[in-house]
Amino acid sequence: MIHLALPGALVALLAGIGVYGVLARRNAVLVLIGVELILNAANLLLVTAGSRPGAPFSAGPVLTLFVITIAAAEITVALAIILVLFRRAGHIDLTAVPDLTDDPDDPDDPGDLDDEVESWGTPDGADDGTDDGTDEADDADGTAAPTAARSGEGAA
Amino acid sequence: MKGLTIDYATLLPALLPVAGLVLVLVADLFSPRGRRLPWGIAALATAGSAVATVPGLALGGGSTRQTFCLTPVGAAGGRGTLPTVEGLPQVCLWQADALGSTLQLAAAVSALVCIALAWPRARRRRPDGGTREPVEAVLLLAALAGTVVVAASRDVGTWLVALELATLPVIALVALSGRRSAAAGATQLLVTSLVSFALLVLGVALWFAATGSPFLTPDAALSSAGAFSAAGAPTNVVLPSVSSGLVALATVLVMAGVGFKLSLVPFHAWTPTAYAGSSVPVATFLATVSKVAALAALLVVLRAVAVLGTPALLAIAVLAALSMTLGNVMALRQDDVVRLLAWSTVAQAGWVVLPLVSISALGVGASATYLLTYVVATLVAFAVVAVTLRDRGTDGRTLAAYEGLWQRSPWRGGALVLALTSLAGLPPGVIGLVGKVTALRPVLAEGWVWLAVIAAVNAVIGVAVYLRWLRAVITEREASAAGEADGASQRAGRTVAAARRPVVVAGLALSAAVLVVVSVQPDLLLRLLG
Amino acid sequence: MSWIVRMIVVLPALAGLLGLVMHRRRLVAAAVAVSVSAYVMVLGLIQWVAPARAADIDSLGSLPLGGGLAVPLHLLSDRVSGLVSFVVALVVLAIQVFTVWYLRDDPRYGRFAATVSLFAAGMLLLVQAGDLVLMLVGWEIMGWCSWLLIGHDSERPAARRAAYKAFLVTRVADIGMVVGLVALAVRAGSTDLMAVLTASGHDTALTVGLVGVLVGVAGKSGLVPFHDWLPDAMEGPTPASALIHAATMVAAGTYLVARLFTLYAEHDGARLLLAVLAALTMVYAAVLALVQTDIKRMLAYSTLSQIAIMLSALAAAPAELGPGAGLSHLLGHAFFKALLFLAAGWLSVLGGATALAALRGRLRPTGALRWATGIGLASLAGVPPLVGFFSKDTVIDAALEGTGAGSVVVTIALLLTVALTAAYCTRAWLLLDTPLAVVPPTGTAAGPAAGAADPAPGSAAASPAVSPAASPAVSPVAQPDPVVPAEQVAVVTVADSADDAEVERVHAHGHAPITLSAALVVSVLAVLTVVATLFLASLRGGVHVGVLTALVSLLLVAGAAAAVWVAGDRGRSDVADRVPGPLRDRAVRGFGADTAYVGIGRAVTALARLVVTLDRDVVDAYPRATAVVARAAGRVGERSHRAVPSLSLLGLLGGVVVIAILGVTAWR
Amino acid sequence: MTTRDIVFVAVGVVTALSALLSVTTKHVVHAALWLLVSLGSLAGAYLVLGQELVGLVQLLVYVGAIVVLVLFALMLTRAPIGPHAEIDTPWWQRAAGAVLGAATTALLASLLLPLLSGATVDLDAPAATTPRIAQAVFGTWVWPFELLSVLLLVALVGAFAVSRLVLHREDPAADGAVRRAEGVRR
Repeated sequence: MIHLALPGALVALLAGIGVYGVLARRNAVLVLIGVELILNAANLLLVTAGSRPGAPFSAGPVLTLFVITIAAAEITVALAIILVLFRRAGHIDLTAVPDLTDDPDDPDDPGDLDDEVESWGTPDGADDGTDDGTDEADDADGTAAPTAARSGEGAA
Repeated sequence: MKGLTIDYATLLPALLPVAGLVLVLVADLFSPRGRRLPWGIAALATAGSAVATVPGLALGGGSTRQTFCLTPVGAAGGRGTLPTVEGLPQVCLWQADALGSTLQLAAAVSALVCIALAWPRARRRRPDGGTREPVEAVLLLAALAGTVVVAASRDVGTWLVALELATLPVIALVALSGRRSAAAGATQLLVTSLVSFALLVLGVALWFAATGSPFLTPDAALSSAGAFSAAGAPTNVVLPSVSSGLVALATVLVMAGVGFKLSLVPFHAWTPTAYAGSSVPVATFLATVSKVAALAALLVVLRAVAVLGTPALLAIAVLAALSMTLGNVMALRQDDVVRLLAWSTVAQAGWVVLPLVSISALGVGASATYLLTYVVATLVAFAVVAVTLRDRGTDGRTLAAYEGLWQRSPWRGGALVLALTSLAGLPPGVIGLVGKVTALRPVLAEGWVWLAVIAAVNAVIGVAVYLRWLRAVITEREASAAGEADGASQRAGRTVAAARRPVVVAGLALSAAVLVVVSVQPDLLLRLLG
Repeated sequence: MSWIVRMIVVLPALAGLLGLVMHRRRLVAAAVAVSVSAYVMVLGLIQWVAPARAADIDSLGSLPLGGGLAVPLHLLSDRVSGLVSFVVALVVLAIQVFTVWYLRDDPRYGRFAATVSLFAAGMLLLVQAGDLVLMLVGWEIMGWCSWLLIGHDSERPAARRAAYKAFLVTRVADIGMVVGLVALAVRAGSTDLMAVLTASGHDTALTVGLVGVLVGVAGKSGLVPFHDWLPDAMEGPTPASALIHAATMVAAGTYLVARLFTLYAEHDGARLLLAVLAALTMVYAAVLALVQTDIKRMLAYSTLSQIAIMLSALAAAPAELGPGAGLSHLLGHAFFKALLFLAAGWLSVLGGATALAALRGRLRPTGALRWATGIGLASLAGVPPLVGFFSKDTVIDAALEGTGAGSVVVTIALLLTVALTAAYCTRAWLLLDTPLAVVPPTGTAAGPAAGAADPAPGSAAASPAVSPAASPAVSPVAQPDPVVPAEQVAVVTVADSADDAEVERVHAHGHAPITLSAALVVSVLAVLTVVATLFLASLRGGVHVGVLTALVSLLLVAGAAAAVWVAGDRGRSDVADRVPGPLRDRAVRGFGADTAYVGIGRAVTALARLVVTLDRDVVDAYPRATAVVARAAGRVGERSHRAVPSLSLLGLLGGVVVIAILGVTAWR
Repeated sequence: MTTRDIVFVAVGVVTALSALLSVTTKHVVHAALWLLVSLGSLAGAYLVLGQELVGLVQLLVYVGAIVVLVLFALMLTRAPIGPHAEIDTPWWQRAAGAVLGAATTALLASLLLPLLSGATVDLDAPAATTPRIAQAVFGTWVWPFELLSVLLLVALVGAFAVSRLVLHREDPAADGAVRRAEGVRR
């Protein structure tokens, strides 16, 4: 025997704490923690409601499992994006005004899903031969090669 | 399992994108450098999905194409292995009626246009030696599959998973689309969607707690009023009738969770950033397929709730009014066409949910109709932007780039004019006007006069928004001609290369053709109203 | 049969669109224009001669307008529409062929040919229409195309002004047309022509409808208050003038009235109005034609006069006679007026001008052209074996048979006009054909200068030379059109710019010899002018010449011709020069009708300005305030949207909580 | 009050307290660790509610995978060790967060508690045992389950592609810094 009001109260508490957590943190990863708390509140509610007899098709636990899995999928993508943000901006501070400018010589946003420049490309069939060469150049002088290529493209 | 029937033909609209997704991954194993092959597969799968929805379009009056049906367990002879629910009618995890099929078709066609707009250039090597196209194709197909499934889902499990399947890949697409501001856009979209999704799950859990049923059906909603406990369940659970308050909260939370995808106003802040940060095809996807997914998801819930009478949803009214007003006002100040379209999306989202203030069949149909008009017109506008970007580079994002478009290229200018007038609801774009009238009808029928007044004011401001762009399109270029010539000569080499993009133009042609067809035959859309 | 009718309408429209697309390729444009008009002409011939039922009704598919108004969009094909569409197509073909030569150096030939095709499509649609809506569509297409055609030389302010003038004047009259058609449709509850004709009752609507249509017809056909745009329309290239005058635009009004004839026949008020307008116009225009200094303007005034003759037949003919007389003159007029215009265009290319003074004696050395012009003028004057004689006498006969005040007025006016017409035709022939007594020394191509040297008419010829209006005609040396303010254009261009146009064109194009095909077209038109009476015979009431009327009109023609012959000293001087200088000057300018138009235009503009001011300062303040508020709100909103994710989360969660509370409390 | 009630209250208090700490602590890494405690004790709560399978999955996926991922992410983004004042938003935003959090709690509690106030459930014969859940997952719920597999696959592919995103157009300085930070993998 268990009184279902207790898990109900915990649900309300966790959701409230989660909301606060989302709003109180400026570190993107810590915001995720708040999100996880809200999700867990929902999960607990699902389990609570599902533990009542008569709930059809074992829906409570099954849905909980689903939500846990979805959360896992979400968190992988989220962390990947946060890493990209960190590499690009140098921080993961959500209160900072983000840098919305694009490069002045941004190539024509080509309208497809990439923004590669024609001048990056090499003729067909020469792929394998030049692959390593470019990478070595990148490594050797850091940023010189891309910059040169960019300026060349700008003048083109 | 006993009692579970699967009809694969009915599932085709969802299965084809998934199959295409797998195929792309397999193809990538064998030909990792192929750039067009993944998109080709994606286009085929999407087109197939669109075709597969067609049998559902003609369904009339409540009939559905359904599968994954759970026969009532009581009728199955009480085998006792499953928890029995007496009195629950047959439920299916996939039920596509005419409305759902139309939304699925709209999603598939929009995705097809996005694929055309994103058609990659000839083989080029990246600095890292990899190609992104297969991943992008996979993500796009997954999002499409999620959209298609969510439109036909009737249970919270499928609904949640499908909605997430329609959202998560899009976030990755935004992050992948490569502009420098994409990271900012993706981050904002990401955090908004995570929080929204958490609230959504909370809403679903509340629904489950209130109704005791994992199905988003009218019967489940009715059971919240005590029918469930009376249905012969063990009596040690007492469900008081306060649970209808829970249904209300669940509905509102679901709406909030979906509202972020629709860009409704308090949840809209990601919209301009993400649109501007991503490439045009991804923005197009965000503006069309995502919106279809969101509204389809919302309608699934609202149609279940509608049976509780027509509750006055003040919350929806507030959201609609705020969205329309803020979206239009902000759009007035944008000089970047993509940002303008982003804010216009916000305003149009307000129009989309406007009819839902009366949760009824009329409101649902009107909302879907308006969404479709918006989707078609927005597709054309984005396609024109994409083609212009091919010609003119990043300049193509400014309003100034469209000056004299009518003279330079009458076809493109004409398509844009039709799209913009449709969005504004001005005469050449009849369909927009039809949509606005349709959307306002349930509002007036329910006597929401103040809301109708706000909507009317916003219709006027909206006209101003689109006229700003329209004016640029039809004015003649005089002063800027000289400067243009210089830029043109500089870009000549690239323009020549860019001019050979038949697939992108085909995407524009496809969307424009759809727009023209529905403009000439608005009853194709109005059929949804029943 | 129905596909033929549809093709007749659709093909020229397609040719027009195709021509607009391909207008930069001269050869393609020419080929499309000529071949399609030829094909359409054949189709028109089939439609006319095919042993069809009396009437053939076909529908384009009705418009589901609802509201108790049926819009079946019928096409009505009967003998009348068959014959008229054949003649229209024939004239259009002739004009297309002629244009290939006439505008051979014009870079915008393609556009012109395409517009002509489109114009023909409008006229043919009107001819085939069995539905008021379709009629209106055709009517409007012609209105727009006439604007394009007249303003073809859009770099010249005079042409632009003439185009705008034609457009505005006809548009104003079209208000009446639209109101009239709507009234008729409302009366019948349908836009179908048959339903409109057979509807009964509701007399106010009928009156409004018939008078409204009359106003519209008066605008397009140039009846008196609206007549002044037509002479100015000579700014367009000569083929355009031929098109507008011969078979299409101005004749469309006649055709429309003929289609509605049974309604008019029963409504005396509308008929009387038509009769008075027609009588006034035919005499007035014939008088003005007599004194014109420019051949094209003379022809324009003669058109006004002749159209009025057609309409007078419709106004005076008894109901049982039907509209045959008016239609017959329409068709006959189409042939000889097209012939005259094309011949005038040819002549003006040869002579380098269109001023009569400059063309004096130019006709004599040309062979076929002389014959063609002669036949055309004779037909216009009503000389017996030619078509003009028969159709005109049919009209007079019909008017004589009519009863009521209208027919009396019309009959008197007709007889006057017959004499006047013969007079101005004789004058034109004498001026063009009589060789000058003293051949001017080579090098001065200026005929008038030689005329001044001639002692006898010298003083007379000097008078137009003094008048500023005619001075450019006197010195055909092309003066580049000075940039004149619009107000001055209003005055200057009325009389003289038409010949300026020709002069400029000729100087620009040089004197290329006429091509065989163009010459052939003129000759064919001349032959048709002789034999066209045979066509008319097929029309009910088409040719009906009484002995008495024939005699009277023959006498009138002969007398007038003889008078001019004598007064003009056998062609050695211009009869018109006997008119006092100032009076003639004003007559040439159309007695200030243009100034009146300008005045009306100014008044309307002033009124509009007043309304605009009221609107801007009183009514508009509210919308503008809205705009200001919206922009300010936008600024505020922009400041609060800096894409900070944290703030958006705050908005999101705050919004959720607020609407959740709202939703839970306001539920049900 | 039954035994289960008492155990649940104990576990619940731990869960709530550690959740509260995880959103208020000034140590970045501690936040993740407190989350670990909170989610772990929530797994205990599931056990108390009679859902062994859910509790185990919670431990496996959440505690074992997600929190570890979070920790890795904190390390990769060079989170500072030790107390750090900069991890919180401005005070007014935290105040708003507190108000909204309290409102959420109040709203949920006011609706859930009346619904569940008198409800008790006898967990000695639980409605959903693990075999039944398994049957349901692969029977009734097979369609969303398969979709879930697609979602996971796509999420992995997407995350992989996103994290491999090469930022070739950054400021040279940041670019170089990141390169150095990433080591010499390439």
